[in-house]
Formats: sequence, structure tokens, C-alpha cells
Amino acid sequence: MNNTGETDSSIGSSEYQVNLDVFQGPLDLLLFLIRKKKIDIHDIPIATITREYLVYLDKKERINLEREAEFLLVAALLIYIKSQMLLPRERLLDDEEDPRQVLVDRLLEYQKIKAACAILRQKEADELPKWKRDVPPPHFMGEELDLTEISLFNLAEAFFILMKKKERENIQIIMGKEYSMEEKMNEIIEFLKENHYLDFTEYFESHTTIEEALVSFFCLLELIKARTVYAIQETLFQTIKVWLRKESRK
Amino acid sequence: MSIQLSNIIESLLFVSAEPLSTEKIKNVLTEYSEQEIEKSIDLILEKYTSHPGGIQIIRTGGGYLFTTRSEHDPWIRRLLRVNRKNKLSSAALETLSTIAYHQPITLAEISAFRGVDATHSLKTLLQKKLVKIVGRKKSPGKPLIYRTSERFLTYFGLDSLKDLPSQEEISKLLEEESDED
Amino acid sequence: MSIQLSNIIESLLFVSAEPLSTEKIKNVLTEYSEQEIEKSIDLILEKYTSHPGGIQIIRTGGGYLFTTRSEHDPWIRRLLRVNRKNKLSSAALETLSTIAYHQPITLAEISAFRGVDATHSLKTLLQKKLVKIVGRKKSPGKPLIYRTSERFLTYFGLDSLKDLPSQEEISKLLEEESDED
Repeated sequence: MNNTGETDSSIGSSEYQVNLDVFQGPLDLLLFLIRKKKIDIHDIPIATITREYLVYLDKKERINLEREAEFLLVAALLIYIKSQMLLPRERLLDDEEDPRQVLVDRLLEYQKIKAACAILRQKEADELPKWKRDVPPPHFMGEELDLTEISLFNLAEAFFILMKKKERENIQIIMGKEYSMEEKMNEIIEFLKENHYLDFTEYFESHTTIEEALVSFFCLLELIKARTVYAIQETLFQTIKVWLRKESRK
Repeated sequence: MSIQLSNIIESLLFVSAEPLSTEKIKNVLTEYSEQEIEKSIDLILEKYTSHPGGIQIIRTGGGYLFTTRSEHDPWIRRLLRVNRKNKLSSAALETLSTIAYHQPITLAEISAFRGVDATHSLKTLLQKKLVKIVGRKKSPGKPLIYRTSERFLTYFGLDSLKDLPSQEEISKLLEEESDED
Repeated sequence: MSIQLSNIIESLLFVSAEPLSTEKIKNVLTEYSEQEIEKSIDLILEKYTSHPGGIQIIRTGGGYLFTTRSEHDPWIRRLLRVNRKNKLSSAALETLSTIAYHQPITLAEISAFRGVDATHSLKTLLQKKLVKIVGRKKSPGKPLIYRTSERFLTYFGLDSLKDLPSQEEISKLLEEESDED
């Protein structure tokens, strides 16, 4: 795979003064960069776009852990694709895909959703000023006023709201446990040494508290940054898997 | 000008759940003179009396109100009945959810959990066959025990009761405070 | 005869808070033939288009619904003391659009499409009843699956899901956007 079209054009710093918060997520940012650079979405110069993307992440000022993490995951994906493309192809399989394909498919689909949003936004604006009657005419009011459309969500919601009401009667304060980053990082590495890889979703679902999950998440990002581990999402709907790099596996 | 104004007033009458007084209309339409407003109200009333259709404006409770004509009542009642078929009141919904998550359960237990008497909504649920009686509890008074029915599962597209949203799933959705809307 | 019938239908439309489909009208007015009913519906629609007033009948969500005209919005908001109607947040709209095009869909799938966790906006959409849970996926973990609701259609003034922005509309928009650069 030859990366034609890659240039070392200067990475403008002044043009990226926009806050990261204006983007709906990493894909939104990627699409923005692609349009900005007038890049053909079907033939993305991965090295350039990765560099642009990372420069952009460096620009951020405030850190919002939850959102940052999602941006960093895509950074990891970009770096992974780049490394795949730099790899000398010893055995070319017939059905071997362009490593960029996964990303391109995601971007195309996301682009479509974004465009649909723009159209729906207009429709929303058209509909909002039309007022509907939300009450039956007074003549029939006695009959049955509190009608609710019922869905599984409503059902569960009704129950858990009831539960919360009850809970409030005897409030408990749950003290946050302290989690050390170092401990967690070692725990993750130990886990990886034992288990070959770590399934992102499963791993986080196994956490009992949000704090613990967040600390782990942050640790994982640190480990990715330190190049101790790497994260891959193989295809669109597969969960992200984290692997220990060979050099760290000792 | 006054045609436009009468249309505004018509739309105000339409969205108003209570009789709308001339005073109130004047308070809202501050950019129009009292005379203009009174004239336009007359225009609207005239429109509905000279061309009687399915709806009318009546003078009641010190104001004007859109209602249907009483001769259409039989059909309206029929429609409301048909519409009601697929719906549950919020009281019935609360009772149903209590049964779903706490079955088998007695009426007294449901009422205790909800903090209000559940007799009426339980009756509704039995009629709709979303709930069934499965026996009597071996306790003083031998109260009836209730469970959700097969139909309950079909209604919600569930294979089994195990598939009900778990506490974790729902509280995840409920607990965070909404900061984006 | 048909004038009388159209009045009945007008009153049914008036009391219905949700779009009323031709089917439903036929179910209620069993003593009239389908042709009579269809003709009368046309008559009513014609009445409101030829004499535009403060209210109108729109086609949405597979049926007909009375609403006010958009141009009267400022006065209605004054009457009801509503500053502005809340639009969906960008995140919620993106999630909603993902669900609309890929339903039935799970939370994990929505998040994958968007590249960000969609839990929060999904909650907003469930509470606004624009989205509903329709069961569980028969796959490991049995995640809940979601669909857009009836209200989703009415919210955007769509008659059915077929009226979602088409591939052509989307491509056209994308071309226009790239021309701008």
C-alpha cells in the first residue's frame, strides 16, 4: 500500500482554535479534518490525518475524561491503521482488505447520519411552531385523563421511580473507595498477562462502582499512551480489545 | 388586518384548555386595540355559527371554548373507547410494574408498595389479561396471589420474565441528571 | 348525508390528541361505507385548505391531526407563557437519527455508529417518548433493543418511516456542502 498524497505540509496551529466540545465525537472531528484538507474520504492519507488529529487533541484545554477517552480510542485506531500500512506485506492474501476500510465505512455511515440530522433539524423547526391539543375537550374530561402510552421503558421506569421513593425513606451514604492508579495499572497488566487480551466492554461492566470503572479507564489510556498496551476494534460492532505489547510481556 | 387577527384568536382558543376570556385575549394581544379584538372575536363566533361543522365555540365560565357538538357524542365515545384499548393509566402502569418485579404478590403487598390502594388498577389489569390469579397465599385471610400473564410477555416482546429491564439497566438511564436538554 | 358525516369526522379529529388514521376512523364509524368515509375526509381537508383560518389539519404519523398554523406561534407562546420550545440537543438528534435508520438497534450499536457513548441521549429520547424499547436481542448479553416511536413521526412531521430523508436527499446535501468548501 503506497501512501501517495501524503505531504509534510505544515500543520496549521492557528486554524484549530475551535473547542473540542463543538464536536459530537471523534468521528465528527475526523470528518471535519477530512473536509478541511479536501481529502477524498475513500482514499485517506492516514499519516497526515493521524498527525492532524493528534495535533488537534493536543490543543484541547480542559479535560473531560469521558469524552477525551473516546477521542483517544480513535487516535489509537488511527495509529494502528497507520502501523498496518507501514508494515511490509510479506504474504498478501487475496481477500486482504485495505486496513483503512473499517474507518472509511464508519466515516461514510456517520457522514450520512450527520446529513440526515441536518435535514431532520429543519423539519423539527417546521413542526415546533405547530401546536397540538394535548388535552381532551372539557366535555369528556371526566372519562379518563391520565392516559399514558405504555412501553417496556415506562414499565421499568415506573417501578424504579417507586423504588427510589422508598429508598429516600432510608438514605444511605456510600463512601467512595480510593483507587490507586498504580495499583490499577498493575492489575490491568497482570490481567493481560494471564488472559491474553481484555474485552473492553466486559472489563468495565465487571466494575462495581463508576469511580472504579473510571480509574481503570484512565489507567488503560495511560497504558496506551505509554505504548505498553494497544487497543483494537476489529470490525464495527465488535467490542474493543486491548492487548499487551510483546515487549511488555515479560 | 382583522381577518389575520381573528385567525390568531382562533388558534389561541384551540390550544386553550380552559375558557378563554376576552380580558385574557386582550392581555395577550397587546399590540391590538380592544375594539379590534372584540370585532375579531365576533368574526370568529360568526364563522362557526354560520357554517356549523364538527366543532363549535361556546360561551362558558366567563370565556370562549372550542368543543364538539353534542350530537356527535356517540361517535366520540366510541373513538375514545377504541383509543383506550392500547393504553393504561399511570396508576395501572405502576401496579403492573410492581407485580412484574415482585411476583408472586398479593393485593395488600401491591398497595403497601405503592402507598395507595391498588384494587381498581388491579381490576383493570385483570380485565386486560395482563395479570392473572395463580392461587391463594397460605397466610391469614388467604389472600389471592397475582402474577403477570403470558400476554404480558407478548405485549412487551419478552421471551421470559428474566428479560425485564434490570435495575442496573434502568437506573443507568434514570440516574444521571439531564444536562443537555 | 356526507356533510353530516364529515362533521362527525371533524369532531373525531378534534378530540384526538394523536394522528387519526383513516383505518381508525373506519373502525369507529362502522355504519358508513369506506367510500363515504374517504370522501368525507377529503371534504374536511378541502374545507381547511380552501379557507385557511387559525387551525389546520396536517398529515403526519400515518393519520390526520389538528394543529395551529406556525405563523401564530408567537401569540400562543405568549398565552401559554412558554419562552421557546426546546429543540433536541445535537447529541440526542444524532442518536435519534442513528436509531431511525438502523432500527431495531442496541445501545452498543448506536454508540459504535456515533463513536461516543449514547447512554445519556438515549435516556433523553426515552423520556421524551421519541424512542421505545421493543425487546431484547437474541445475542450474548441479551441487550435491549430500541425503535423510534409513533411520536417520533409526529415530532418531525413525517407520515411514516419511509419519509425519512432519503439517500438522494442526503447525497445532494453532502454535495452542496463539499461545494461550499
